[in-house]
Amino acid sequence: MDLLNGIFVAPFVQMADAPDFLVQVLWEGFVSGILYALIALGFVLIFKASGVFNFAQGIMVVFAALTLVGLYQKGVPVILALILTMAVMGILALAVERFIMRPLVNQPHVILLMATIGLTYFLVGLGEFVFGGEPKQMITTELGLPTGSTEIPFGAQGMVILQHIDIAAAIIAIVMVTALALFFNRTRIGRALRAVADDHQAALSVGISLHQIWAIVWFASGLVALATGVMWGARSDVSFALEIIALRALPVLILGGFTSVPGAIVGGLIVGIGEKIGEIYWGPLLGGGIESWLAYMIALVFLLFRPQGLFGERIIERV
Amino acid sequence: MSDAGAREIMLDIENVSLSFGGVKAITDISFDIRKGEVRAIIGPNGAGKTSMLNVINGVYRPQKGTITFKGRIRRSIQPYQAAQSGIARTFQNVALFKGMSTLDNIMSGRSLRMHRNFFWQLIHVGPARDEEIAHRRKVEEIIDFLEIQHIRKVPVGKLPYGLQKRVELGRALAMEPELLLLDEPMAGMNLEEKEDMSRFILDVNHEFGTTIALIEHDMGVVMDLSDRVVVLDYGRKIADGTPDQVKSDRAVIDAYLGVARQEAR
Amino acid sequence: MFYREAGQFKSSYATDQAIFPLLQDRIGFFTILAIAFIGVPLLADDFILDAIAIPFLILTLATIGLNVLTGYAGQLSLGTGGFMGVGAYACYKLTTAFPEVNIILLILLSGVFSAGVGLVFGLPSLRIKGLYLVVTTLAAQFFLEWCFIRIGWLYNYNVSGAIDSPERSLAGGLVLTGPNADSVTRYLVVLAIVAVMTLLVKNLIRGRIGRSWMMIRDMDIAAELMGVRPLVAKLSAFAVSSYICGVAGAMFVFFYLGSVEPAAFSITLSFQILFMVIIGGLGSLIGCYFGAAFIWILPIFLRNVLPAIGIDIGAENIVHLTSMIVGVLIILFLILEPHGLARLWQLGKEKLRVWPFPYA
Amino acid sequence: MSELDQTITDTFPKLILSNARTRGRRPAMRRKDFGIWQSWNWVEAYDFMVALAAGLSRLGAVRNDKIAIIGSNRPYLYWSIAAAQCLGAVPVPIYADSVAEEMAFVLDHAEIRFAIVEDQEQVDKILSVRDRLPALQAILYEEKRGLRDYDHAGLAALADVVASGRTILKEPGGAEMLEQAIAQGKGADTAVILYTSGTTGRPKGVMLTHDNLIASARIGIAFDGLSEVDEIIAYLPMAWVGDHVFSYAQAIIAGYCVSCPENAETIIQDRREIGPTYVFAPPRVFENLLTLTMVRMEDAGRLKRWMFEHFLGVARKWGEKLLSGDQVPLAARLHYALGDAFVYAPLRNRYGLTNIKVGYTAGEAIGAEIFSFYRSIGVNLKQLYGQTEASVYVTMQPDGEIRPDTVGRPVPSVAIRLAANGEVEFNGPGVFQGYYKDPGKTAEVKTADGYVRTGDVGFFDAAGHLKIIDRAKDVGKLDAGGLFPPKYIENKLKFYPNIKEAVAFGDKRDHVACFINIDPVSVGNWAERNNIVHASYQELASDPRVYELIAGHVAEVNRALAAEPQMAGAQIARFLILPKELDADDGELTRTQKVRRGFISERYAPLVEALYDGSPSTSIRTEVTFEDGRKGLIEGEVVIRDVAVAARSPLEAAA
Repeated sequence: MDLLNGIFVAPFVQMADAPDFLVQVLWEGFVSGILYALIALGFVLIFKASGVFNFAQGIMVVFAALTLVGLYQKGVPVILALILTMAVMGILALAVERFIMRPLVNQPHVILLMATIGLTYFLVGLGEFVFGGEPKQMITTELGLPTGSTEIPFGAQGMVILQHIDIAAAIIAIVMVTALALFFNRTRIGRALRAVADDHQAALSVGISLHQIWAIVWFASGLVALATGVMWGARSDVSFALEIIALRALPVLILGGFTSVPGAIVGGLIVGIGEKIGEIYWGPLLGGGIESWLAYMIALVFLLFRPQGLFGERIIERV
Repeated sequence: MSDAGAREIMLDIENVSLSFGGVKAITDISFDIRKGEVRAIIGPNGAGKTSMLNVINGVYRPQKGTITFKGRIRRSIQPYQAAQSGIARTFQNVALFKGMSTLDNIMSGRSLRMHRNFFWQLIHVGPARDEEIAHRRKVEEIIDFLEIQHIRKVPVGKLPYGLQKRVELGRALAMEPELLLLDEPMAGMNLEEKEDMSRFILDVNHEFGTTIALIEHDMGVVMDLSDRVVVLDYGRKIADGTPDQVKSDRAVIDAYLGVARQEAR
Repeated sequence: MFYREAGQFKSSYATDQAIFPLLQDRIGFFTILAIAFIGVPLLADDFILDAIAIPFLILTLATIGLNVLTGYAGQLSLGTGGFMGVGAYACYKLTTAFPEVNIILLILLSGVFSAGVGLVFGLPSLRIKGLYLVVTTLAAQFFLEWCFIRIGWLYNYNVSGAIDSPERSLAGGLVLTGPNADSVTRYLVVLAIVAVMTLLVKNLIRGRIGRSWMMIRDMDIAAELMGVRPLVAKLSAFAVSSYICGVAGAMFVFFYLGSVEPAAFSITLSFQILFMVIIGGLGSLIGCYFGAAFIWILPIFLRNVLPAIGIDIGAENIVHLTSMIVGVLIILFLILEPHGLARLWQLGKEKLRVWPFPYA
Repeated sequence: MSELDQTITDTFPKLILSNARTRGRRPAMRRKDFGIWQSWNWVEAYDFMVALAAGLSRLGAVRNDKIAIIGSNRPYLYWSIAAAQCLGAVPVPIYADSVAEEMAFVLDHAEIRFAIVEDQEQVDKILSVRDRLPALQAILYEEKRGLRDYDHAGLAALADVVASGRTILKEPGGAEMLEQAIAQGKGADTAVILYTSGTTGRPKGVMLTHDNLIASARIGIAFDGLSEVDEIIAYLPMAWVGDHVFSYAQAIIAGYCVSCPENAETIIQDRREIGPTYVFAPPRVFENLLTLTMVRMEDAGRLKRWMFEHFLGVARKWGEKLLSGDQVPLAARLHYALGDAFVYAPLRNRYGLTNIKVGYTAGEAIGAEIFSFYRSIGVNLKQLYGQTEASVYVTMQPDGEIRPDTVGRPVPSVAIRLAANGEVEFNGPGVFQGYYKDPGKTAEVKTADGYVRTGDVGFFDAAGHLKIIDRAKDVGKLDAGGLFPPKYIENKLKFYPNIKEAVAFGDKRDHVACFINIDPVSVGNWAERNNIVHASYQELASDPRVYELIAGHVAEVNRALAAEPQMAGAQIARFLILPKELDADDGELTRTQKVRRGFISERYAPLVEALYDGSPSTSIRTEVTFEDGRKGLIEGEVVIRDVAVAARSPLEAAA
């Protein structure tokens, strides 16, 4: 009975008792949800354009953040560091296109997946080799990002604390998503990108080579990774332990579908919020730390009912 | 065989309708297949022929209608149950197991008839091996029948298309089916390959007494091989009868002329 | 070149379907077997046995386990580490609960537990396919990892949170596990188990069950229409695969590491095993040996060779450099031979068979 | 079985009985069927033979009946020959690939009463001409497939006949009846009638007795020391005397096992599996094998090709000497041994010749290059000269006296003499009885003193080896008076892998000219390497670069001819490349793939004319038969090319 009580009654009582705390939890879930969504977004970009399940997306987040911080620590002015980091992500995109995508085109999914895991190994080694393996502090203030927090009274005697960096993160995320949406819908390259997702031939007829498209999407998702890395780094340390968040972003994809941008955003929010609430209200019952798998379980249960994801299209098997 | 009309009905399809999310693939179709006959299903592209086969062997579940096979009435079954009840099938686009050899592909058709359990399989001596060998012999008879000895151990992916089709027929034969569904067995073949395939289909029908339902576009082949023909167009049945009856049917001529006219355009 | 096939004709299906139908292959096989069972124990030192041979064999077994699932049944999994962990923890619980029972028996038994867990996590595979399935296996991986950390009962509430391999010996007094076990003894036990299990898996694969896996892998609809029940085929693959991984996991603790923390069975291990499968070659048993050798031995080799050729940049940087090189090599390998070392082996053999011709 | 005197083994059925008694457990025959080699020992062979004989006699077969055997090489068909011989009936093997019309002639001429055939295909052929065969009583078929719905009057399954035979044998007196029949057989009885396809006219039925075949077979067995442990693959037509002697007569006498391939497409693989110790093949087979080898090696990597060529050089230098047991320095032996490990032994393995003891080629001249190639890589290939009328053996090459351009010495107990016109005549134990129902032809060929005219012109060289030049009736005269041996010239051309067939003209003309058929595989490969695009054989054949290539070969042949005093006048002045492949289906080749010169010169008369009227090209329009039996037309321009004629041999020029 205790168990049933612990699952079905106590958490809700707790929520009702302290609504301000619930709001606080929801807010934090929302912010990490946004960051998950950003990682998933980078992932979706690549999958849509090239069918690659990019396991290295998480590592790209860390690698971008590490490069930025590392360059700054080596005495590079912050603006220049930012520009150089972007350049590094550009070079990475070109290299990936030239040395991974091009030779492996038309290989089965699993081979491309393995290649991105190989890329993961390489980037981890490279990042640590160049900038050292010890955790670093994100250069939040130097980048002009706000710190500190605002306390907003909530209800009778409650209080909700909003970290300014979190607010900035939310704003930047929204800006990036909007920018990407505009890019896809309003520019020639963007439209070609959408075309390529449906039909490689169609993209060629727009006059853009597949190679260019791959380089562009990898670069775009590299930029998304940089933004994510900055924000996530600001909330914790910059180290390869962050890699794990990339794996955490996978259930987001399951929920949203591999190819859907709105799916990535909605999925990110569901996972971010669900995970926080689960951890805070149900976690203690199971000994804590359930964050590590809860999202997966949510995704798994979800998949059983909709194998093609939230926004994926129903597949009719033809024989 | 001219006496097809007198034989017992093996498969009876009554008022079957099938649609995918509002798109109608089959509308209220009824026809039967009699024991021992070669029954052709013809019609222009998109007439619902392949969907019909998919309904018969349980890949699709029709929204309406019943199917009676060997006296048992059902709306739909699982594909493996269809296999168990004696229905085998080949595919329009060869659906062989690409990673396996010709021998293993045909051997896979014996799956239903092999029963040695996991632990015998594990040690692979005694009963499991005896079973494997007994079925190998059966498979070799099929290989001999289809004259594909020279490609016995070749991975099917390396074979030319015509031979792949032949292997696929072999795989279906290995099931020793009572009803064999052939989806365009001669698509993409040259004249010589078509003649070979026709001979094999007739031989299967004569030597093993297997009832055959086939979809085919080559009218010459259909007229030569089949006892009775059912004609579909836009998911509806427009004619049913002997090849000669069908050939002179007004609706059939219109349907095919329509196709010809469209293609000419 | 060495093949003299002329005159080797088969007059029964049994000989035609033998694992090594050619005399030259049989000679090669028994030579390797003799080297493994007699040559290596006589010649190798403890470092080679402990750091290379034993883990190589155990990881090979895990690779075989994953290959059954991924290579033969076509179900991609990233939960291998977790399934190995189940075997390890099950064995630890069993041997601490029943210390008098033969440890080898318990190791083999512990696979049953991971098979059970594998079955549960295999259930979604009936509805979920391809990359989506990867996520469900990741769920298994993270959930199991969490269990190893959070459920104290599993490690008998040790303060360290780790499990240790206790000393266990045969009736005759031969110490098999624990700090006092001899390297050669452990090597031979591992080798025997891996060799026998390889043979058993080979038997499964060449029979009805193995064919049903491959049918599902190559063309699931056609398989179903041939009477294969996807439920049975997929779940049996999950069960067999997890069983093998479980046994490998138990051996990993009891014959190799001696003491492990939950982190040993992390996603990294899953990746590593998957690499072994891919580099070795999907759907090939010999490939499992190649893949395990490549992925396990290459970093050891690099760590020892890089300083030797004058690249002296400190121990930590060597690790980083190794990681980079391994990453590059993996990508390079996928580009050059996406079908893995097994394909190269097969092509090489084919070349030797048709020698001096370039093709038959 | 007391009736049979076991010491007398003068007929094949008696020999089979003796085998069943002395080596009953040893394999008699094997056939790859259902994926594995099924084998039958001598006891089983004997049992089948007597059961079928009993069954046949129940059907009414009696002494001197003619029984046709039609099909590919199958154990049951070989034993059917023996079963017929048991009853004193005469088996008549017929080429399985002959069309119904050709078959009808033989069936009718031989007055066949029973036909034992392989399958539906042969049944259909016979049924289509059955109304012309009043003597034919029954057709027995081995494979039931497709025959279920046939009218079974006069049609029976071989297995059923054998089964009925087995019941007869179990009846009282059944076995004795058969033993008596076997015992009645004499060595002087006709054992078999083999119809020779012949380059002209109707086939002739060569009657051979048991004595002929046994004596001749024993010559071969003794010559190369064959025994029961030898292995052979039977894949040449059963109606051909070579196969009858190698796969039937010698197998029964020596007791070795004969293996039948699964089907025509698997012969190479099946030969490799069996690894025969004793091989017979016409030159064409060896040519094809070598061409295939060279084509494949073109695609090999540079290093491998270098290695291949290097060791072939070593083999050319020492291989034949080693095989003949000559003195060879140790260093060369070691070098050769290395080559053996890397090239020769693997090659022999690919050819399925790893276990080869001795191989023979005959029927036509073999290119010296080709012949030496096989010998140099350690295949003991030899030549023999034989004829159906001789039960094969006339001359053979003894070990240590192997030359590519002669056919060896007369075999023991065969006498050879040369007629005034140079025609070779022989006499010996294998000499045939006569042509069936054709005493006129028999008298033409057999001299009063028992010698047989071979129809070939030849001479003995200084070492006493016979050298065959050409068919006597083909050797013509040039206007200038010089000898014109067309086949001799054609063979010289055909030794180039690029040239598949050649037809030379020159009789009663002022110079020699010829048609050439290029080899599509070899030239096609060459074209690919030289970026010559071609959509069809015709296009390839008319390409000027191909002409250039062939002209080079022709010029070389001319140089070789110039070096021989009698042949210098017969150099090729002009040639053309035919736009289609010569084909047996069009009647241009015989079923044994020999050129039918007369037919070709009639059919392509305008082309022949053009060769001699000096025109640079001419047009052609001719019918072809495609593989599936359809007919089509080929038309186009054919270029004619002049070739430089080499000076007479240097000796003469100097003088």
